Amino acid sequence: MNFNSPFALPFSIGCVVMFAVIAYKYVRWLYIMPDSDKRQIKANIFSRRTWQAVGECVTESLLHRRIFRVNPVLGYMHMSLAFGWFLLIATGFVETVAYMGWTPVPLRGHVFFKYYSREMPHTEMWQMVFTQVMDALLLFVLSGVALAWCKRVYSKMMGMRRTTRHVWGDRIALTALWCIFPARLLAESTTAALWHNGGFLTGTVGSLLASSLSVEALLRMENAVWLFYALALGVFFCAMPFSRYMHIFTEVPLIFLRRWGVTSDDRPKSFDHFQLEACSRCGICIDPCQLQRDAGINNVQGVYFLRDRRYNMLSAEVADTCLMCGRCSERCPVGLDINKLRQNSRYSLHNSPSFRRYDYLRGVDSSVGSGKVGYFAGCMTLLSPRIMLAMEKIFDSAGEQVWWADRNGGVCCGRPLKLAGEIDAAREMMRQNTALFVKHGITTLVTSCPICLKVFREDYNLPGIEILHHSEYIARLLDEGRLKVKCNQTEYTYHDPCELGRGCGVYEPPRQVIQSVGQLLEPEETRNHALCCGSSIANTTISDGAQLRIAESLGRSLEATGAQSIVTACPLCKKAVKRGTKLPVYDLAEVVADNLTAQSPQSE
Amino acid sequence: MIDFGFGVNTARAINMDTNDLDTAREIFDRLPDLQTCIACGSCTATCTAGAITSFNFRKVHTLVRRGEYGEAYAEMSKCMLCGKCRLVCPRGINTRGVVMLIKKKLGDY
Amino acid sequence: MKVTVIGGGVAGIQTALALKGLGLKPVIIEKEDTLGGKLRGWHKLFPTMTPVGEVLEPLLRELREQNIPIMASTEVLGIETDGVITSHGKVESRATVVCSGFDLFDATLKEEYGYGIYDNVITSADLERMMNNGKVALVDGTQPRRIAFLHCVGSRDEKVQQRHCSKVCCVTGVKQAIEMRRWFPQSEIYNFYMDIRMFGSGYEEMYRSAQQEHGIQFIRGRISEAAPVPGGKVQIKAEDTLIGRPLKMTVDMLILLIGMTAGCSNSHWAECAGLEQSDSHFMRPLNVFEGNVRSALPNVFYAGTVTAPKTIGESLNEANAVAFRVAEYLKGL
Amino acid sequence: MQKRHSWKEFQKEIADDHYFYVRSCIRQNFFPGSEQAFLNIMRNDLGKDVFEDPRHTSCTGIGYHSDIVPLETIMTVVARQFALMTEAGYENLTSSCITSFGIYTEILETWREFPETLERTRESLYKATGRTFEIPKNVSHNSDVIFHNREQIAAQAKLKLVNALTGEPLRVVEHIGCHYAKIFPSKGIGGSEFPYVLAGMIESWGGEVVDYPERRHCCGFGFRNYLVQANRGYSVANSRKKFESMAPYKPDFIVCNCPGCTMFLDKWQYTLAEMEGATYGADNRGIPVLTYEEMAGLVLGYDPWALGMQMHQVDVEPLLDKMGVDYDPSSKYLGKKGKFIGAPSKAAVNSSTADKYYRIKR
Repeated sequence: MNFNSPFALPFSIGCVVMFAVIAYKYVRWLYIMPDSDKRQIKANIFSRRTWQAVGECVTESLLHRRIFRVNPVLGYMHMSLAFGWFLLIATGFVETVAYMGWTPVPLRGHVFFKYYSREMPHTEMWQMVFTQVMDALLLFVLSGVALAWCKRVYSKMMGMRRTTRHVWGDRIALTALWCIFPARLLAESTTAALWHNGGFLTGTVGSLLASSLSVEALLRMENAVWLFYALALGVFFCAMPFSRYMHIFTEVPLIFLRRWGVTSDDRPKSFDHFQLEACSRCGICIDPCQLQRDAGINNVQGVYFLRDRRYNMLSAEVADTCLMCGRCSERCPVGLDINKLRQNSRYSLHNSPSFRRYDYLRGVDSSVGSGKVGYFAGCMTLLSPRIMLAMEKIFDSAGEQVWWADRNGGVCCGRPLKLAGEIDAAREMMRQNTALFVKHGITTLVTSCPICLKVFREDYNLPGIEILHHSEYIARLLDEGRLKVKCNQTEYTYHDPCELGRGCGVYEPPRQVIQSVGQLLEPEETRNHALCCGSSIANTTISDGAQLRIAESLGRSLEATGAQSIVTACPLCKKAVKRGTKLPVYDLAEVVADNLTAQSPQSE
Repeated sequence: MIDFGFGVNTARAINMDTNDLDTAREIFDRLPDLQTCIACGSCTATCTAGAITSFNFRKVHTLVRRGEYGEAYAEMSKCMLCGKCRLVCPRGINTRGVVMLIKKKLGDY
Repeated sequence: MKVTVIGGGVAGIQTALALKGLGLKPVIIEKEDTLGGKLRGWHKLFPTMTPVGEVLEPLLRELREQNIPIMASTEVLGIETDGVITSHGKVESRATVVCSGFDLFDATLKEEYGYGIYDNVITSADLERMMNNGKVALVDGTQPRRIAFLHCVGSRDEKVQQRHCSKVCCVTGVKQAIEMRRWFPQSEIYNFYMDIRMFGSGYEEMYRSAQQEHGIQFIRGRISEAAPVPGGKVQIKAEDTLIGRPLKMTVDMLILLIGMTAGCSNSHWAECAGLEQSDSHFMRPLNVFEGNVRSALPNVFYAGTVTAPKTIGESLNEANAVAFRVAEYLKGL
Repeated sequence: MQKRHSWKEFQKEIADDHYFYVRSCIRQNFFPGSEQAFLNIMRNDLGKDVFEDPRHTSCTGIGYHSDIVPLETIMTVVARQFALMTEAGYENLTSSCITSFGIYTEILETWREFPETLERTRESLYKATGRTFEIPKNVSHNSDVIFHNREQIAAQAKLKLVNALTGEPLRVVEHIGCHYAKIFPSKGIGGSEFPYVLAGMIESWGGEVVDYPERRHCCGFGFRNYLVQANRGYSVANSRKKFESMAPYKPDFIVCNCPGCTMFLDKWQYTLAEMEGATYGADNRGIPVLTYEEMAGLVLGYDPWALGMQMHQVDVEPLLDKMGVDYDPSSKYLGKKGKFIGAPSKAAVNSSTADKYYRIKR
């Protein structure tokens, strides 16, 4: 069979460009990977994790299970395009093999098989089946394309209030993509019209064409539409490695690398490229973003941040304007660690080696008391003396000997600097605090600030010291019977602090504690989907007004539960939420301290 | 040049005619809230770093606004970015943003 | 019953209207040939930027409609129990309300600021006049690029025997700075102040918007001296007291926010009627509480800035209050 | 632009004739020609009686302001000067020095406020020297006397403070000296804010006074600041502040009231040129600094070298040329009887073409 028809040339060029660029990128990224990551891959490549990765590739890259969870129609749209196209290629390959046997067929032979096989008889039963199956698959994909068109016009249909605003490169690729399958339908239908074959779709459209056009016209048209089809494919392939469609392939290595234990880090590294280019710019991250929802900031969301960083046009403003609440990552269908990437972008933008910057910290120790349990209030708690007093009451009641690390002022935990990208400076604070904790010989470190908690757990090396948030600590005291509280009928609602919930995965202990003193009412968006208070320490750019609007929006959602008071477990959240609601706002410790029963047993 | 055994003292006056005010202008174009400072000193009073060292946020940003950039970068670098000042500011100034911006704009100084 | 109202500024006009409303027969004696007082020289009023006409015109219209007799270009020579002696003869009346107002501080007394010596040093009153004339510019007709306002000129200053705070200059400075920003969007505007006293409703908000939206820079420190530099500019020196270092800058235009001083006729009232002046030379009311519009004499009353610096709204309030007190007094006779 | 007139509110009485003359330590060393010029002008041009007693001493003001001479001592020294005056039968003291003028004024005020100090001083002086004294009727500074006679000088003027080529008035920076009127404003013509003693001379003789922002600023002498070497940077910095402020007005020369100011405004220009490479006059040279006697002398047609103007650090020739003074450049460094008195090395602040800037060997 002669596969040298000129119309296929754009397709062939596109294929060469696409595969060459992708191969270059992947090889380069793997080559520059740090040795630690390479060792990680070697250690895990022959393990169960590889098979889990294969499974994830099927469920996510092809079936888009996670998007189905966001919205079924949106899920179907993505699945029909991805899985449908995959099946078209796979079935087309099998069909070619069935027709031609195991002879070497160029790629274009598979893709344009309907054209090359137009003179072959299609009479056998299995041939008819192939034709019908291929038509069905084409219809499947076309249904996805139609939904994509609808989404552009009316995105709410798929549960998205906002869709991504695309750059020009993406628009070219998108236009080409939208043309591919209608072009294929038209091309195959024209051939079917001329040769009187085709399945239920192409055959029907073909006979419609045959009835309205002369044979000569059809003959002229046939070459043109196949060329159009090949052009659409060629343009798409050329644009693909440079556009958002790079995610089609990149998601696969990403899944494998991630399963093998490779992650992004505080400082940028090679793996970041896989994350950046695996973003499909679906825009699912836009809706959960409260900066968009309440503060009207529209150019900083995950999708725009990743895009800007990928194309080296990331501005400090985009990198810095984010609450890092993590709500977007919770919804991301590709599971990208957007916060980590943003933080290491900030590192590139802001980190300045510290040298003697924090010399003044050396030897600072204004701690008081002594005990195996250390309490680190954190800067923000120092501005909320009620929390301090409540903790004191709780410690007293439980008979705990406590070393107060920073009751008279201390050194910041370092997380704010780390979140701002100033890793080296943050390390200075960490060194200072670590030395302080070790010096006083504590075995348990309790903090009431989730910001501190996260950095203690993530970045501090404190062997032999158990790090607890006060919610966990209080829950434990209650469990052990060292604290006795009276339960009343007060209805509380709980606001999950970002750093505590999504940040440290502590969802249950605060709830247990609240339920031991009263009733708990959950707001609509809660746990890993909980709203941010807006005053996040990770943000250095938004105005006071924007913070207030976010807090008010959160306040409304908490008030909607009908609860009498709001409880949270973060001093910063407490202050922020207070600005957005008329309900009383308490820290968890206050609620417990207020409900302690006098005769609580002293632990022996 | 001859060494007479003494140097000429530099003028202490803030000279608004010769100071380069462009950087200052860029800073409050980005964060106009900074202009609303009424010098109450809450930020400095609550400052975590200020409790340990002589860092005075109010004074440093006022100097920067007058085009006095010397030392400003080094001084601002003492900030731990903990954010207490932002919570106490009666004018709602994004103090942490001011710190980051001043460090960014004056990194070369 | 006849009541004499001395002075035809806002306080005097409103006093006359209020007296008329209570069924009395006021007569206004004004030394100038037109009514309206200082208000006629202003452009827009703080903090709402209300054009002066919107306040003054209705008052004058009402005065005409009520047919209240007005003796213009008439000097008051003496106040007696049964009337007022004027340059045009005696006016019989049972009570007298003194609404003779204040004088603007003479900025030439603060010679170190160069008012009347350097071309582009003007007062806040000059600026109002310029704005009323629709042309604000330097003497050579060009636009100022750097403008400084100096608060407390002739207020809180022992050196010129003005110990009191003139109350309205702070907010006037803020108002005029905003107006200058509108005239010259590209200019740099600095306000040098000792304290910013934003006591009235909406003043603080105006101050904040001047800082935030209009980019007016406020420097805490009093200008000590001004000196001319080539090109018609003025170099000013002050201390930035928040930093604790001296500061100097060259400005194209220096605007002195002049304060209110006691009216020049006050000493005349003291002499001819035996009324009392306070240390600041404003007339001393009976007391500053329920007797704040009464004098030590039962038939002589005060309203407006004759007793202390006041805003227009406060003067209008006192005018209404004094009418009530006068009616009360006359009823008791 | 309006002129300031408030100086007229600050007037003082200046004796008309019969002066007892006391000299200045600094001027005798650095500008000896000026003191001689004063005597010549007074005696020869104005026909006044000026008496000088060679036994009179330093007022010890420099020591007093440097905390070396105690108040009682300086009072007694001053009392001795008055005693010499009393003995000579004079009542009007005129001082060549601003510091001395300030000292005399301050001590007279002290005696007036605290009469017991006067009595103690009379006692001390009598014990030490056997002399007695009367309080002078009038104390003036030499510049007050010249100011007093400025119109007569103007009437006798051979030259005016005018650019001979263009006819434009010369632009003159005047510097009063802190101790002239800042201690007792009423004792200075025009007071401390708007001193007029030099400005009056300049205006009468055809020049134009430059009103520049740092006009009232101290020259930086400050006694202790200069006397301790390590502190001199503070002294220079004050002069520099003035130079930077006046330079934009392109003054033709500076005229000073006070010996210290004349010296420092003149010599610090050299120092600044050497330390910082900064010059403030035309053509990257210095600004000539004159005493008021030199200014009066030039107006009256005196020979600049007879006035002692070769003693200046900043060369005065550009000013002489501008004014159209007839002088012999070659005799600059020739003293009496044509004897060479030595010439300084060339420096950046000098106007004569120098082959190269010189280096002082340390």
